[in-house]
Amino acid sequence: MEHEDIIKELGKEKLIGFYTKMVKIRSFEERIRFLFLEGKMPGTIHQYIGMEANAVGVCSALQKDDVIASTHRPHGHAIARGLSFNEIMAELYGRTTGCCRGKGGSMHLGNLEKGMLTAIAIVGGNLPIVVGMSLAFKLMKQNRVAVSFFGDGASNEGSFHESLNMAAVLNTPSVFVCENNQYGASTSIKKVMKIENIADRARSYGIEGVIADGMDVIDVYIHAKDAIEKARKGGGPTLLELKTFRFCGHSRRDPGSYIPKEEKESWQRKDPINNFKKLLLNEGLAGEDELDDINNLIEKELDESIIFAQESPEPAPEDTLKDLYATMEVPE
Amino acid sequence: MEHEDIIKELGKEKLIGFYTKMVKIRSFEERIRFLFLEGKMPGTIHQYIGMEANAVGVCSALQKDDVIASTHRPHGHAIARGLSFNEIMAELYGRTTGCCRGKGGSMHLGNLEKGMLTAIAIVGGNLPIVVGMSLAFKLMKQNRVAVSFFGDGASNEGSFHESLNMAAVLNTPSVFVCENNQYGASTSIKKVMKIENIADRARSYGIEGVIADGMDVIDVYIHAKDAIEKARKGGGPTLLELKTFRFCGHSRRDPGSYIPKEEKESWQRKDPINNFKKLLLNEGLAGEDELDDINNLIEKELDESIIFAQESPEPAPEDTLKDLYATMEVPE
Amino acid sequence: MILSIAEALRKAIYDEMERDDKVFHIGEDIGIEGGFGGAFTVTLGLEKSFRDRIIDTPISEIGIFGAACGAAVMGMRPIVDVQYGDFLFCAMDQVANQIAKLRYMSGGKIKVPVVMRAPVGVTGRGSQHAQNMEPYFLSCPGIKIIAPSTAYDAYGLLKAAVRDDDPVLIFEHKLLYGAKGARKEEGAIDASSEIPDEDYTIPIGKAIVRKEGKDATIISHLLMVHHSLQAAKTLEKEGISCEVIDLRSLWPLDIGLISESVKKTGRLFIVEESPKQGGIGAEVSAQIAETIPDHLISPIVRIAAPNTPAPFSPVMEKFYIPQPERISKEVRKIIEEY
Amino acid sequence: MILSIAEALRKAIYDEMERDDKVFHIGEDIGIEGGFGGAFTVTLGLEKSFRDRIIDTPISEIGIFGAACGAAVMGMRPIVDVQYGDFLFCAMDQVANQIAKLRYMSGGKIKVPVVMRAPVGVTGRGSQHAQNMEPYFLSCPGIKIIAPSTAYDAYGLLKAAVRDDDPVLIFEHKLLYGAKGARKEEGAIDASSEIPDEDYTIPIGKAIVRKEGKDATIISHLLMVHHSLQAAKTLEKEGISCEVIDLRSLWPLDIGLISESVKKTGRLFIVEESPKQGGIGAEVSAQIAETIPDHLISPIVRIAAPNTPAPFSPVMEKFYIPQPERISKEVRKIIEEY
Ligand SMILES: Cc1ncc(C[n+]2csc(CCOP(=O)(O)OP(=O)(O)O)c2C)c(N)n1
Ligand SMILES: Cc1ncc(C[n+]2csc(CCOP(=O)(O)OP(=O)(O)O)c2C)c(N)n1
Ligand SMILES: [Mg+2]
Ligand SMILES: [Mg+2]
Repeated sequence: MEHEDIIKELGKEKLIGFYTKMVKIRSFEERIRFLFLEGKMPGTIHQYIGMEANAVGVCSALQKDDVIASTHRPHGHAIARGLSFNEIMAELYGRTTGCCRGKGGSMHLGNLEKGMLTAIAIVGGNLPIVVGMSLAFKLMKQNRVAVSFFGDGASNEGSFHESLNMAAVLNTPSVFVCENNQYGASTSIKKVMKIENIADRARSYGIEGVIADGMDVIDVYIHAKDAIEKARKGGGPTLLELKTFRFCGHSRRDPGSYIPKEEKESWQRKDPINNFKKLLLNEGLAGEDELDDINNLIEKELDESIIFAQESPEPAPEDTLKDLYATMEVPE
Repeated sequence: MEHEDIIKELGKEKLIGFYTKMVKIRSFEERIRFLFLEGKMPGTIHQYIGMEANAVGVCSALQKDDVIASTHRPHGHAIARGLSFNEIMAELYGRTTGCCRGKGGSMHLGNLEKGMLTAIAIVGGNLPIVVGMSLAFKLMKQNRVAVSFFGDGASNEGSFHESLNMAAVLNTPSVFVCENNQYGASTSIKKVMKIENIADRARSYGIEGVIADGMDVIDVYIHAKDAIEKARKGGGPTLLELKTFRFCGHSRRDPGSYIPKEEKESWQRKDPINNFKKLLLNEGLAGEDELDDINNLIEKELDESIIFAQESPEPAPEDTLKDLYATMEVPE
Repeated sequence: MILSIAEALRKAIYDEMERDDKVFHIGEDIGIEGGFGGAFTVTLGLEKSFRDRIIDTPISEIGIFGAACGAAVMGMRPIVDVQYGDFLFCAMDQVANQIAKLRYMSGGKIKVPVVMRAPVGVTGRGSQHAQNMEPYFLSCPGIKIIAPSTAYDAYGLLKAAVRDDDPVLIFEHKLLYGAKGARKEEGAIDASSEIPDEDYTIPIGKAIVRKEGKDATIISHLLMVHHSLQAAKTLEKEGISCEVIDLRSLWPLDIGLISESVKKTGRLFIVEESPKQGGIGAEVSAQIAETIPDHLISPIVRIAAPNTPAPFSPVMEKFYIPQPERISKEVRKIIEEY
Repeated sequence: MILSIAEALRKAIYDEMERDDKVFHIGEDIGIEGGFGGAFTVTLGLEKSFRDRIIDTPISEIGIFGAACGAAVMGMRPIVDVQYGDFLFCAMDQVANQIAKLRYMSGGKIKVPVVMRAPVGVTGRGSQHAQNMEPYFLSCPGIKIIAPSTAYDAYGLLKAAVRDDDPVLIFEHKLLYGAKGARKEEGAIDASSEIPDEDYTIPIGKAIVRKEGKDATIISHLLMVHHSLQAAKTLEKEGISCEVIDLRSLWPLDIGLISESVKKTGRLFIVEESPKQGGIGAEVSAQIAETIPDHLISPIVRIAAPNTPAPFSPVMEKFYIPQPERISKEVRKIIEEY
């Protein structure tokens, strides 16, 4: 289908929804960056700026009872999957109202009730778990799909290999979304793999490997939808590579000096939000005012979530001893 | 090159050498099978019957200071690499004269002085180590090559993935020899991978994947030689898949009832020794007598090695406490 | 009916799978027609009754444990087989970083009811198929650890594990399975029991006194229970009365029962098949030393393998594994001295 | 010159690489231009001097440790960086089954001189970037374990490790590195030392008395040494004199020095940042209880993290890590009671 037709098919509401979600992520990330710089937030963070189209495109193609699994860089996934600013923000502040009651922090965001597993901060660590979640769906004969988000770097982990192969032979309803943002921490993928497309690795498992433009939410959405619906229909797993880039450092402390200026700039021209905004305006799907209103609403929601988080109760020190076992107290 | 030309080029001596080594392996395996059945030998064994052309073809293409690494099924590799019956047999008997002084046993045969690392019984466990051995050669600017033997089953391990990718990006002089004997323990490869050729997995790493007929020692030799010399010249790693079969159970206790009769029979028609023997006879490279003499000599050598092993001293119980640290006693 | 441990485990798996269709078993070579039923026959034939829920996998330990973890989170009740406990290291991240921590990291909002079956024991195969892996997991909060030494316990503990909402690691001993025919292990010990025809479980976290005594307490698990009982028998003849406790659960530890016994006997011996360094004995010893040191008449003694990997040769292997003679000697020595 | 631990380690690596061209360093993000020099700046800039021997890798822990293992067997002297100690689990098979056992399985015919550098410590990152991994390796024969708490020791111990013919695991504490600028850790403690301009090493297996005392012996390592010293200072003011011992090596343990101290003070406290269950404290406690129980005036006390993973929230984290106040309280309590 041509881009134009697709836009028509998706319709205004959906597209504005994409925009809103992407801006939510971007605004959230910008805001907490300052909170961190000001020393108001504990811990460390890995941000999603520049990659918004990935999470939004994929999660928009999911049904309510599907499940995603995320990484050390989960803010975007959490927001796209529908976790509230409040529960995320409170978790970053380590409060009892956080989605993990303050036990998880930035790297372990999640809320299974909303279709997101507690994020796994071990690179490659969520892929085998996603195989298991989708295996459960298959065994329980539920038409649900499990999606793993992971990075280019993760695709060099043994867990990637074992997971894709196992999903292939068990024919589980899994989608493996590789967000290829060209770097794993400070390391360019060119240094750590001799192939151009990670999607090609799908061949090793006899499954389909697909590439989409991770800077274009519509392209991501379409390809994700195909993969997800294929999985749902019993067609087995897909490896979906999204070509993308992060416009921020790897983590809070990282100025990203290892990225050549030209590379950064060329990707910045593909800013998934700017370009999508232009498209909305050009196609007459929204006016500047309308979009500004969205932005303003989000900023307000953010303000409120910060207040919510800051005013939420700190856990008691002894809460450390809760939540480990379902069936017993922590033994002395 | 055509098979005939190759035979000419290799010449009688080399070909008789192939034959001798293959028979050595077969005879050794047959003999210890009885020793086990009679309860004379401790431990457990995984035998190499039917796969002789692999070890012999590959090891014949190596130079003296190259190194191989093996698996839970190392007898064939050890013999092909030039370890003596005596040191192997004594190790199986757990004697001090064994190549590991009785500490290793069947699954850990090796003698680094003869170019064979202590075998690694963890499936897939030797591949990363081979990357390291070849990395050492590269760093020390030595023209040596390291070869990993592993099975079809091992190619589903995470260690396979990480090793091949790392060898590719570090461009190490490694050769990864996958002995695809169609089964991992009782499990047919058809059940555990959805691809036909393991060699194709090389593409995931941007390296060459090559297939050879593991029942034809000449074919193995030629392809191994190519890969080894390429590695030696700085051309990087190769994944070499050998299509083969074991004519015995997975381990001592296994009657192999999971293998369909027809499959077994069709492979047995490809017996690497029988067929090679026919070739030698047909090509007039050897007479029946000559080959019989070889067999007889081997049997004699085996007799002697059994006596050697049985008459070798048992370790003292306290020898348990030796050989762990190079620089200190075992702390209490 | 009288069953071996392998049979009792098989029956437990069968019964639990029949009771609850959320239970499934996953591993390498566990349900292959004409195959082994796992490395130690435990699952032999189960695939005939539950083809969809006996899942054979590639040789991919990370994948297997991860699959179990994910399935458990989504409400299934997976049982994992790892062929040899030693291979737990291959899946260590999934076990120790994911399975053990997921619930905690989620703030208690999810649960991970995985059962992990790991055969252990030093059995003529060299260092990499020999380890008693228990100590590694004793250091890992979030996992319960059980270790049956009789078929009766094996049945009841495995069932309890399957029904438990937390991850449970069950260590099974190669020499106690009682596998028959070609797959019989050399040096195997009969651990079979009468298994009543009823739905019983054995509570996780409860040790049991295998033999009462008043002069010394011997704590052990798995094969070492049998060695300890044998030692106690010898000592009994010499007039030394030993209480032998089978831990059955390594985490949580039944320190209550151990303490009661030590208060009575005043002497504590901990026997284990793994190296002494950082072993189970260290933890038991430390707990007793910090809670009831005054009840000790003599120093606590840990009887363990030496601080080395397992050697291959039978001569060295025998030296490596604590033998009944060694146990009785150590007890005798202490009793004579104090 | 005065160096932080990060700088001292960097200097040690530099000096050893210059001394011996068999030494190389391998890991993720260790030598990228414009990068971090590893997660904690230790290798920053080294690639400028040794481009061929500072080897950046894919994110492949199995591959990295295996590569080090193989290279060591062939005569090189690899140093591995694992970013966060928690990721050791990803490479656990290579570390515990291969690196630790290869020499033994070969009958002592090969050696595996690998140095493994693993940052540990609970530092605001949640459960999977927080573990003090020491106990897992204390259960693993074949590996030496060191843990420097000062820059002086870091330099000398790392050099000793590189020159050692056996595998050595060095645990470094995130809060002790003394990284500067943007990479400074919250809650960091100054552990910098004057590093003399000479080629010194610190013997592996030797603990050191950091503060002499007569009423109680406090044993610890890494960050907990600093917390213990702080506690000792508080107690000193109250008239309680503590001897603080820095283990420096966890395996082999310098049980001689510990025993000497306990014989003098009669009281033993073991402080560690990992959960109590199956921790370092258990092993130290057991060794003392079985060798010199009669010298103990009071029960041995283990002061450790609770038996849970590390929580994220600062409030809980503070509760989790043994604080100086908790240490002094525990000591005080025992002294008052006995
Ligand atoms: C097993 C493991 N190794 C290393 C790390 C440290 N680490 C955290 S994020 C990261 C880079 C990951 O790169 P990629 O998978 O491409 O994801 P991205 O950060 O680009 O989103 C590294 C090396 C880790 N968390 N887990
Ligand atoms: C990590 C690990 N998992 C499982 C095993 C048990 N095991 C030993 S050999 C084997 C089959 C190996 O198959 P393959 O790699 O094809 O080699 P083959 O036996 O056919 O030579 C298995 C599962 C092991 N030794 N190591
Ligand atoms: Mg990336
Ligand atoms: Mg095979």
